[in-house]
Amino acid sequence: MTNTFNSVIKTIQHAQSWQQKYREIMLLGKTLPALADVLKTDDALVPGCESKVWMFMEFDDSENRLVVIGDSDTRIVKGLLAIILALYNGLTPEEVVNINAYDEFEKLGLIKHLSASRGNGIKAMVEAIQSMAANKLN
Amino acid sequence: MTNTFNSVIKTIQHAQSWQQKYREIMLLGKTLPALADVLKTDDALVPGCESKVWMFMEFDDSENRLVVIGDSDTRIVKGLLAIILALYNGLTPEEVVNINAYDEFEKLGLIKHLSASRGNGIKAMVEAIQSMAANKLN
Amino acid sequence: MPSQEFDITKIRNDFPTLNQTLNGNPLVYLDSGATSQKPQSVIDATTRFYNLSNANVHRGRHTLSERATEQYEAARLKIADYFNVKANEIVWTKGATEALNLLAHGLQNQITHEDTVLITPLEHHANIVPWQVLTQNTGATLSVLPLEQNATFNIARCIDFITHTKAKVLCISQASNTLGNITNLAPLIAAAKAVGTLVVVDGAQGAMHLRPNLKQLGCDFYVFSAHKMLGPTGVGGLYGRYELLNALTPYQTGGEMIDTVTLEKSTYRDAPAKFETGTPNIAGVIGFSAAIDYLSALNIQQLQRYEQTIFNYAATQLSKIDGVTIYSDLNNNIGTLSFNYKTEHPYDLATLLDGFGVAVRSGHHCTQPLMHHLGVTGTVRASLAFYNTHQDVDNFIHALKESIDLLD
Amino acid sequence: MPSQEFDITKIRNDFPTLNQTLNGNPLVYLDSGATSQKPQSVIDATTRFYNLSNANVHRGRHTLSERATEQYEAARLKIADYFNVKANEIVWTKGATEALNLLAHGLQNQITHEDTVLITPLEHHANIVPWQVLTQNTGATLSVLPLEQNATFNIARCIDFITHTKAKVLCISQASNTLGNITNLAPLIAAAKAVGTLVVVDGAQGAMHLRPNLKQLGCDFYVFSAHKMLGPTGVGGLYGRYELLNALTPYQTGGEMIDTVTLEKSTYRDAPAKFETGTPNIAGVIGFSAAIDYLSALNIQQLQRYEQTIFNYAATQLSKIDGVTIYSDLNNNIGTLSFNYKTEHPYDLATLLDGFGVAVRSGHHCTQPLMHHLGVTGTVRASLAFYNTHQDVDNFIHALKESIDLLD
Ligand SMILES: Cc1ncc(COP(=O)(O)O)c(C=O)c1O
Ligand SMILES: Cc1ncc(COP(=O)(O)O)c(C=O)c1O
Repeated sequence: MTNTFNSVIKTIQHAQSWQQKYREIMLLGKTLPALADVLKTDDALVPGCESKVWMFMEFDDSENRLVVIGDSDTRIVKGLLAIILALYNGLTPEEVVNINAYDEFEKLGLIKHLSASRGNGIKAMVEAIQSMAANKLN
Repeated sequence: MTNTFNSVIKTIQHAQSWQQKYREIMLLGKTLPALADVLKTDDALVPGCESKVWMFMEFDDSENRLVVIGDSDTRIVKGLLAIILALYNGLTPEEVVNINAYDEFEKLGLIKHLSASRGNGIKAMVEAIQSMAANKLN
Repeated sequence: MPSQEFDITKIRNDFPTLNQTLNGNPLVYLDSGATSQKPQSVIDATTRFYNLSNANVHRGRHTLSERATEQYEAARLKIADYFNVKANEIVWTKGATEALNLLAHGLQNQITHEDTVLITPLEHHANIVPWQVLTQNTGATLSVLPLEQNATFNIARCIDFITHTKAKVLCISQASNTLGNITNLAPLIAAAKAVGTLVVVDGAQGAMHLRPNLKQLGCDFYVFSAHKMLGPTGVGGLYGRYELLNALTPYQTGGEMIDTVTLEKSTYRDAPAKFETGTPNIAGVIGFSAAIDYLSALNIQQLQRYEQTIFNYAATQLSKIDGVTIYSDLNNNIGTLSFNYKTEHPYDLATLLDGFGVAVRSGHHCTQPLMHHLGVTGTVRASLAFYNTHQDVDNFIHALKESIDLLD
Repeated sequence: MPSQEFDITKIRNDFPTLNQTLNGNPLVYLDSGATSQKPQSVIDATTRFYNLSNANVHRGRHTLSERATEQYEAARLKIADYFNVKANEIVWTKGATEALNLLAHGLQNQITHEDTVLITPLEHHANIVPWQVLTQNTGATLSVLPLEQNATFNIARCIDFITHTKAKVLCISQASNTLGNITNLAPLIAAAKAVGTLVVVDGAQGAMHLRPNLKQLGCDFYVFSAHKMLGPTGVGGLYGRYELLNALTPYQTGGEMIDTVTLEKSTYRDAPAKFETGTPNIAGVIGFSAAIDYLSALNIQQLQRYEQTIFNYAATQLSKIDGVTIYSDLNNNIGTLSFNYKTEHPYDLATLLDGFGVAVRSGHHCTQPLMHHLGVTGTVRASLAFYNTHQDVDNFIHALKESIDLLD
């Protein structure tokens, strides 16, 4: 688990109320640099979401570590995206497959945002990251 | 109400059990002369029934009284048909429209055989008789 | 005072779902445009059916099947009475969407590449896509009635358009699901009839709030969904003027809708049977019957007056919030407020409102062309029904202000 | 003894409908081929949904909608597990009939006038008429697999026929609704696959009694109805091998199944979404979820052994009655006895049996071609399920003898 992620966990877990939690999530989202507009193409869109989520990912050639960048047009989803990025960025494929985003979101009390019903793109993103890592390992 | 019908009522109303009632109905059916096979055409079929019911009807030219004949390939429906014939045959259009087969079947404890769900043709027959009589009166 | 003659306390108690708390807050259900809540009597009717009469319909000579069939057909008569049409003019479907598909398919043989099908820009996708498919398949033209910038119809302009277009069919909703705007149908139907245009009315939103007398309205077809009128999910219907209905090409084929089947060829029964193949949603239809009983027992004038009162109250309160843009027509509305707050994403607002126990909808509401017309990608939609209270409105406005605070 | 390991007393208590008297006699429900009875847990699941989570699915950001969606999608996973397929290979429909129509429509663009569609003479009308419509629309040939005089398939002869026909699609039922005969599908599917024929299996009758492992069975498509497998009315489904499923032309169009809609053009989502437009039967699907739980908790070997035991018992008793002709294959059967007594009309027998509280079906059972094949206009059908008892069989046989007495 990266340091970034640990500090993210702390702020969110220390939230006194659900309002506070959402506030922290949205603040987190603000720390995420906006994607340049030219990168916000339809191809980069995670499909089937009410909110727009753009994402790019790869394992860098030299170190084989995950690089994910992304953006969203909603504040809450962007904050959740920041959590995912903090969770997985910089990890090797082996490390990625060993991290279960569902467990982490459960701990943070955010599990419903990873549910089938949300359709916010976060779930689709996690699945895309996991399957890319799994492919790397095969 | 004709005499035939009154005697029909009596036998059925005196039935000691539902078995007895069906036995009487089927006996009644047997008293009905079979239609000649040449008359059992598809055109004469009452549509949409599980049992086949053939029927012909008219108001005779001289006396303007109803003449209905019919047959069925099932015994119970043929018996019910006999009741309908006893109820309406020989009546003028005025008399026909004043006789409510539902009430009569209710009294006989046979109302379910006139229900929408039965699809045995008896209901359709009653409706055809009533509408022919109503047309005569207009 | 309308709220006195209309016994809202009693009504609230009839709807078990409404009496719950979410996250410590009382549930404020403002999503009746998506689906209505169900009174206890509807839930009970379904349970009773399964407990006592569960059987397939139309085909059985046994008591259970007879009970089921009687109740099933009684429901048809009931909804026909509700709309003031004949029972054999009602076809059961699984919902408004299926009814529209049945229609678009059923008209296919009556439409050529010279014909025009007329829709409007504020239709639900269910009243757009089937007509796109129909016009693609037949080579007919899909044409669009003009909508003013504020998403209302200019009736004179529309009459003109209808008169000149001489479309084969006009497909138009009685009320917009996104905005709640009520369409002034009477003059449009008259104009359409004058040039021989068939009129299909999407009544998904209107059927409960406006309780239309269809014979008087004069449309040729009308579709509705039970789940938006207190009834169960998986039930809806199509009304069609009998001769027109019976002239439609059958949609789904199979058992029950046929007269005879040989391996070479089948012949079909008359409407409504020929459109109802397969085992229907028997429990759903019987539950819907109880819903119609419930609605019919409510005085429609009182109900509408009450709905207008809370709608006006909500609209006034909402308008007072700085930064809120309302897209709904506040003068002719079934009780729906579509809005945005500044440039905030509807998703964020809806998520935060949910934290306060307030259920609203966000997004394009299956009306992407309307969103395009309004120049937005989505809205927040609060849709009211007669079981909502002034307290609901207060809670909603309070929660909205709090949510805005969180965002600002 | 099978009836010891299978706790029939407990099971009977789970089905409230079965515990009633009709006309003074205990209800003997022998019409499960038409629709099954529902366990209390299914009725309760529906009630619970309406009481706690009633909301529309997929579109809502609020708690009720999330609860509804979670339960709705969990049901998809559950039925997929039951059949050993993937959740995205299951499309919800209103029943088997709609699933077959969806398929016949969906394959339309893949079929030309040079192709053949192969059906069998014992199919339900739902697995005949849609294929007639498809072949009429495309100019393709409708061909019929040979059936022996006793209404069983000679497998070698059928394999030969399949191999030579090289049909585009073979449409065949897993078990006959009229006779209960189980089709020996494995060799037929293998033969079809060998010549590139797609196989559509009508599982309406097989899905509960035979609990097929579809991956193992190897068919390409499979349809089922929830109401015949302890579930609510108005729900069913289509399984399709994913690539084949996703390649089907969409059937119904409207909301939810689209990706984008402009007034000119719409684009569709991937399967299963693109086949599920409009508000689905949410309560029905959630009730069905409880039905699958109920079925899955029963040991399938025990269940089948029990069903076979009462079936054999009933068949033996029925065969002993002079003048009875049985049409069912007694060696491979899901538990259905189709028969006639001398030349008596099935309608009369069924009506009299009902007087004794025995619910059977009479008529052509939506299989007119099969009736023609058998040379009859109808039969009486007694169809058993695992909740029937030896006492039920005794009561049925007794009532049948009494009915015959009334007729003789
Ligand atoms: C073999 C078979 N196929 C199809 C169907 C049609 O099922 P449903 O009426 O549920 O659509 C049935 C039901 O009677 C059946 O038994
Ligand atoms: C105006 C309108 N038309 C059609 C529909 C489709 O109804 P259903 O989803 O019940 O088929 C809806 C429901 O959202 C609607 O609001």
